[in-house]
Amino acid sequence: MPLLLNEEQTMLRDSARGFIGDKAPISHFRQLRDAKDAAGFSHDYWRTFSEMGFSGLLVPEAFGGSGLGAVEAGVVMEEIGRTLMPSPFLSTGVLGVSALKGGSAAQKSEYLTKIANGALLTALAIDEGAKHRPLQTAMKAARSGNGFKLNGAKAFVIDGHTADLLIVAARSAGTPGERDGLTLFLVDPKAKGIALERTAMVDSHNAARITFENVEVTADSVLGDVDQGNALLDSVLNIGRGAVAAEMVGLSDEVFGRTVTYLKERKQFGKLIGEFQALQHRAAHLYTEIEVTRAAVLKALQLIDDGAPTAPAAIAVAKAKAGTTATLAVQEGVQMHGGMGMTDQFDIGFFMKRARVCQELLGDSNYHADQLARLKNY
Amino acid sequence: MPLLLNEEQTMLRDSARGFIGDKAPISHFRQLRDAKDAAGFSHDYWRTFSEMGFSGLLVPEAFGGSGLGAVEAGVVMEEIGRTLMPSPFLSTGVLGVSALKGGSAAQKSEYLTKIANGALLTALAIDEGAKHRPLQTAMKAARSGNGFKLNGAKAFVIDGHTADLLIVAARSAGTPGERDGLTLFLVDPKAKGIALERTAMVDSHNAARITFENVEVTADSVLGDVDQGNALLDSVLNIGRGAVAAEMVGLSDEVFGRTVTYLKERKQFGKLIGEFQALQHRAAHLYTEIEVTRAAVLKALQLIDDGAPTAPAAIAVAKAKAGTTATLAVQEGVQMHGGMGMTDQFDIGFFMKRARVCQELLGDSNYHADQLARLKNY
Amino acid sequence: MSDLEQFRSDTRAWLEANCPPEMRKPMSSDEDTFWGGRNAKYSSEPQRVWFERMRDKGWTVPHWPKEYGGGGLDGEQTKILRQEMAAISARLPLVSFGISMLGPALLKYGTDAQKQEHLPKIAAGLIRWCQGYSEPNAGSDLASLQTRAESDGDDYLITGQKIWTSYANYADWIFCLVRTDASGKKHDGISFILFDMASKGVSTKPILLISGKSPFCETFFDNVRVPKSHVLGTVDRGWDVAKYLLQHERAMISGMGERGAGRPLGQIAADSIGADAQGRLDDAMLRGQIASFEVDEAALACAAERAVDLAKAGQAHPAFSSAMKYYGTELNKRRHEILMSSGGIDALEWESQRSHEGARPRAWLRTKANSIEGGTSEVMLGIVAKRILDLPGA
Amino acid sequence: MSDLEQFRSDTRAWLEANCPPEMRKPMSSDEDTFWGGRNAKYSSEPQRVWFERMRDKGWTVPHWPKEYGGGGLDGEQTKILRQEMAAISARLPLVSFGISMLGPALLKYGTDAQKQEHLPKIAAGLIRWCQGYSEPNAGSDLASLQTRAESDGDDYLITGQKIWTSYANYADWIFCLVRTDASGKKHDGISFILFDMASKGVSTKPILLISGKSPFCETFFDNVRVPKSHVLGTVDRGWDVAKYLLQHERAMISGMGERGAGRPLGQIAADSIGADAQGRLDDAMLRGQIASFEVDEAALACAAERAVDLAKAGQAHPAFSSAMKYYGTELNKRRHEILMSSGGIDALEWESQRSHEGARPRAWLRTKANSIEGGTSEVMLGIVAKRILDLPGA
Repeated sequence: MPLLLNEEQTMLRDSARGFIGDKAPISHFRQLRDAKDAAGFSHDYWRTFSEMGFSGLLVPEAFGGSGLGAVEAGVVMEEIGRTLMPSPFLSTGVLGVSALKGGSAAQKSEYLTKIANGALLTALAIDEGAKHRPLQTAMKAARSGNGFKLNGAKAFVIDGHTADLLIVAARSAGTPGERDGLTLFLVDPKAKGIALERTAMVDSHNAARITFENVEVTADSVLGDVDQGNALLDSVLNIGRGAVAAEMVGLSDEVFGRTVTYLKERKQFGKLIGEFQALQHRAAHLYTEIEVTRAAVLKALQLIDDGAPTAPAAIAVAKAKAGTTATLAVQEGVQMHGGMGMTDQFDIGFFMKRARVCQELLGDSNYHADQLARLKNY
Repeated sequence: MPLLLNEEQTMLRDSARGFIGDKAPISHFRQLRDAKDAAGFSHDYWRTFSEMGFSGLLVPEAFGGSGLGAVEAGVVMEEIGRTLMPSPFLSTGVLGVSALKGGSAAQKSEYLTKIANGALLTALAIDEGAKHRPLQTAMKAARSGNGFKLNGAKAFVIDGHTADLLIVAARSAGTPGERDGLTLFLVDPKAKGIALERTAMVDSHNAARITFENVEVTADSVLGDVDQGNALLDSVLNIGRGAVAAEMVGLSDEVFGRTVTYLKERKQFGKLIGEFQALQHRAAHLYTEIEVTRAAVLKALQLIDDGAPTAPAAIAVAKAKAGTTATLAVQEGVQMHGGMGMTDQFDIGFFMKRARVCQELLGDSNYHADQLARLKNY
Repeated sequence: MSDLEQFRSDTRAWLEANCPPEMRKPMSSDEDTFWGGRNAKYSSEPQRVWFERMRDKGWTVPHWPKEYGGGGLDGEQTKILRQEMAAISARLPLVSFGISMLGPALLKYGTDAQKQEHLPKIAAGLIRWCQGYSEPNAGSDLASLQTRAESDGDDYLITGQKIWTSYANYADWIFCLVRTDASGKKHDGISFILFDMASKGVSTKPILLISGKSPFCETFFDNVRVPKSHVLGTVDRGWDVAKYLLQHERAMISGMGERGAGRPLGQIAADSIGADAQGRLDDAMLRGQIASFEVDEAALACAAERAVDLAKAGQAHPAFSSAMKYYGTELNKRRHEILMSSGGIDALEWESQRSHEGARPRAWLRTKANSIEGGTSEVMLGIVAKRILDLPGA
Repeated sequence: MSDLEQFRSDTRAWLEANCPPEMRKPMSSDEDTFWGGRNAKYSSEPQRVWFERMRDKGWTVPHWPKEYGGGGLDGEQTKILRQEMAAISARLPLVSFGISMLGPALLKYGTDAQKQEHLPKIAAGLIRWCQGYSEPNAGSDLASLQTRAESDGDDYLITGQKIWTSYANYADWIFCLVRTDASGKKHDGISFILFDMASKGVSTKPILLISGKSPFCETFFDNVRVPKSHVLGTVDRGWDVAKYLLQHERAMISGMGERGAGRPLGQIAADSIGADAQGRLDDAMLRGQIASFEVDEAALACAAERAVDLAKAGQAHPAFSSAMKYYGTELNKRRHEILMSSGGIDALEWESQRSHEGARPRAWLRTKANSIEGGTSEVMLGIVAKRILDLPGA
């Protein structure tokens, strides 16, 4: 398969870019932020996303979705990255759908259909400590009657405060660090014992901290197999990582484009600053990094869709690389914009803030480089 | 104490620079290399070094030396770094003297006097594996009668093939990795059971591989305390590291100076290449790195002379920093010289080769950054 | 005991007796800095006590002459005072651009009358100053500034706009670059002038930054009347004063990377991330990055110490502060990137009490200006290339 | 089964049957490369067998037309052949600048006669070519070359000096840039010409490199007589041919960073350094550097794959090969720095048998030329800035 978008994917990109660029340019994000919007995203636009088939992009056609794959999800994420449009697409359309696809026939039919209709929002609750370490999950799921009792705390739950359904990783056996013993649960966020705090984040996107105190769930709420949730979780996290990497490609490309434009406009010392060779070389280097990253991310998404055994390594490469490239892009973007880049009035700072969050999200560049080394046995 | 050379140290520098620059410019090194000289250095110049008080620079005045310190040793090493003069100054004048100063009155009086006179050459045999890991010393020193029997192999023994006396670290107790159980021995390189191979190195300087098979040494040959050699070894290695760091400062400074000169001479595209801003910025960055490194190295050497408890951390900083700076300096030097930098006819390549060896010598930048982290408890 | 040893022991004893315990902790928020000025506010009683005691010794500006309210200390004594203050983590009693920037320029270029008028008020924290250099079209290319001062008898009438004026909205007076002659080359015809921010025609507008804070303003001058006697140095030669002052500013900013005495970054990271069985930070990749950073940071601290010693010995290159400014600010940015990575998820919070209102991410974003303000890294490297390396056409 | 699937299975079977086991190992020394030419030497019998079998299939140049001795494969088939060869680690049967550099230029710019004369001999490994581009004063600034070709009836008389001529001392023919007109701008008046190295007036002198090897020569022309019919493309427009060819060369060099299939660097390092109880390389700092490198290397391999696909789809920017050349060569230098660090003390040996005559350090030093030859990294970045980013004055 060529490492390019095919015709359908290109059309999808154009349609996503058309809608997002038109309806949700970065000023849309700025408005939501300044208004301290309660939801943090536009429900109207999510409805449109659902009408355009984006909310159900990954939902099998049998459940009313488009039945598309990781590459297509990446296409949409890249466009979201360009305008930083706040949207439940990642939490619901990518992570939620991917998790629920591992569920029972009943779960799939109930939830996937609703997601495709834009009628259900989900959030994945994984992280507990300061860094993404899914195997270190310590949250307890103790057997209780026919079901389980959940105790523990989750942080960095993306879109947690607007979710209708939480997908929670907890330890039904074993100790933190072990592969076995993890189970995924579907939990009603209004259940007794749940306390949810919306976290105001540096990037003004949505996340929540959630504590679980003796939260009772039935056996039906188990997603996938008890104690064996790790394989499903891995695949959910990997598609999520690929999606976030694609967002970072869009973000990097957008920052870079704005910076190159600025280099061609701003004069100092009687010259356009883009005439200074030191800046030219740095811009050319950054361009190359972005193109190299774009290829690595597309490759990883294609391998996921192929179900290739090399997909996990490719995802580690993609997420690690996208993180360092986005970091470089926003740093160069702010520096080359000079003082103006430091102002809230300019948009460049938004990208820097979002890039930082995307770095941490589902494992930073260090985490994924370490994963690559582990996969390669050294 | 100001972080500058004082008047005496400045005079010492001028006299070292005068002699080395005059008698042993880099063409001296080239001659020795091309002739595949058996000693690999000039015995005549070592005699002059002794007459100038350099061989006994660190030897106490009571034993006929100058009684100077680490800063002064660094001053000489920096000048050696500028012309890559092959000399036993490091192996004998720095490492040998520092080790022997930890010996008994008899050992000191016998050996230090000879070194000051230029009549004895020593070599320190530490490394065994591919990387410098003194605590991992595995070479066995088994008690045997009144003395010990040595078994094992050493590599990267600087000036090993011309030494009159080997100073050997061996394990008289404990297992590799432990602090205790190391003992230093004075060993005659002609002793039965020793096989010595001169190693041809990338930098055409001298090193040897030495194997020890049932080599018998008497109790008198122990330098310092049995099983407690680690403290003495640490202090010997630290002054050696400071000295090598100083050599790297000299080397970096020299490469940089030659490169800046070339930038002012070579024309391409109708301009001096030094007019290209991208090269200007890289040169300015490298200049700053070298100056920062120079300060760090001088500080570490001063702290050694002060006997400060912070000296080990400062040495870790100095050796780590000098290694990365020298690496950058030679890489930029070769690249900015273009094709000419790749030729054997130009001297720049010699500095690249020597810098690589200096990196490994007594621990590379990674080793010392790791040491710093350990010293800082993280 | 030598005189210096005596001075050290006296100083230590005095500090021990006079520095309130509350003033011996690292500053944790903007409130902890005392800036002085007409509307000076103490955030606490110990802050007031500490300031007044130090002021009375002349130690807000220990190396200034006593006649101007300084301590009259020589270089060695000043260094000892700093060391002894650092040893007990004593805070600076007064922070002001009057001390760090204008003061050195006044001492060098001021008339007796100017020194008498301004220096004592700076030393005593009575007047808070701001700096009017940059303009919207004169950033890195500062000399292309266009704020003009038109002669009107014994006065100038000043009209124009400045930007990036730090705390202009709190400042009492401004030292300012204006164009007194537009006929010649851009570096000529600039004058360095001082005036009261309460003058008619001065207005300020804070600039909201990406950190969510507003330490800088846009500052507007509309026919502000300023006596010609307020020019510092020679009329039309203000660029010399500005350059002199920028060197001081750069030397100061370069110090931001120094933090030898603080808690090791790796331990700060371990607070969030934890340690492994051998006590090593439980993120081997990050640990390596931190250790490499700490090597550079420690080396920079040595270079800063050496720069001071070289200056004292008269061996310093005047442009060396540009190299240090470049290196120090780039390092400080790296430090805060590491702090963000160390804090991980927790360091992403922006408003909670738990995160001290996002202190860590806001500080991180603030550092991004380090390599822009006071001369960009690119300008600093250009200065080194030209003035130190003498590269052609630099 | 689709045609391509059929082709893949046939190819796999043929390779399995025809590639000698000795030819399925990574090359470990210069000897393992077969260069062809008038004085061709096979270093082993399997090398000869493998070459001849591949030559007979036209697979020394699988994508060239069959009439010129090629395999006549299309892009997809060529890719499949490469993949199947990689899968069994099959060596290239013939390496030559005729294939990688001159061939594409001949195919695009050559007359029928020129193609008929030269291409089959390249495909069959009968003639070994070298490239005469750089001169002592025309390195990065290649267009300032001064070797002149003076008209003399139907011939040119060529006089001048080339440098960095790879293996000129072993080459049979040279493709060479010469100045046929010195009156205009430097990019005009250059012609691309082919001639026999056995011609009267040609001499070569190997250049000793820091690696201790001499892959390059200085090459001297003293009134070398060459028929005018040997010009490739239009007289005085040789710069177009050179640029076209350089793009191919850069695309090829950029591939040096790709090594997806090889043994992971971290395992190579563990051979020397060992692993800890968890199986991780026992040097945490180096392990981190290796992992970061392998991220970049894997990403570059994707970019190289994508570049080919973009080219096939007609969506490639013609200057993209410069970006790839820059990135690939810088990565390859980093790879060899890591290999040196991984080898530690053992990698410092220069002459022993144990070290295969210093194979590792010599290879390391060789890579330092990667970012110089075929256009320096600085020139590549300049091309990207100008032609892709359209930055002013680049």
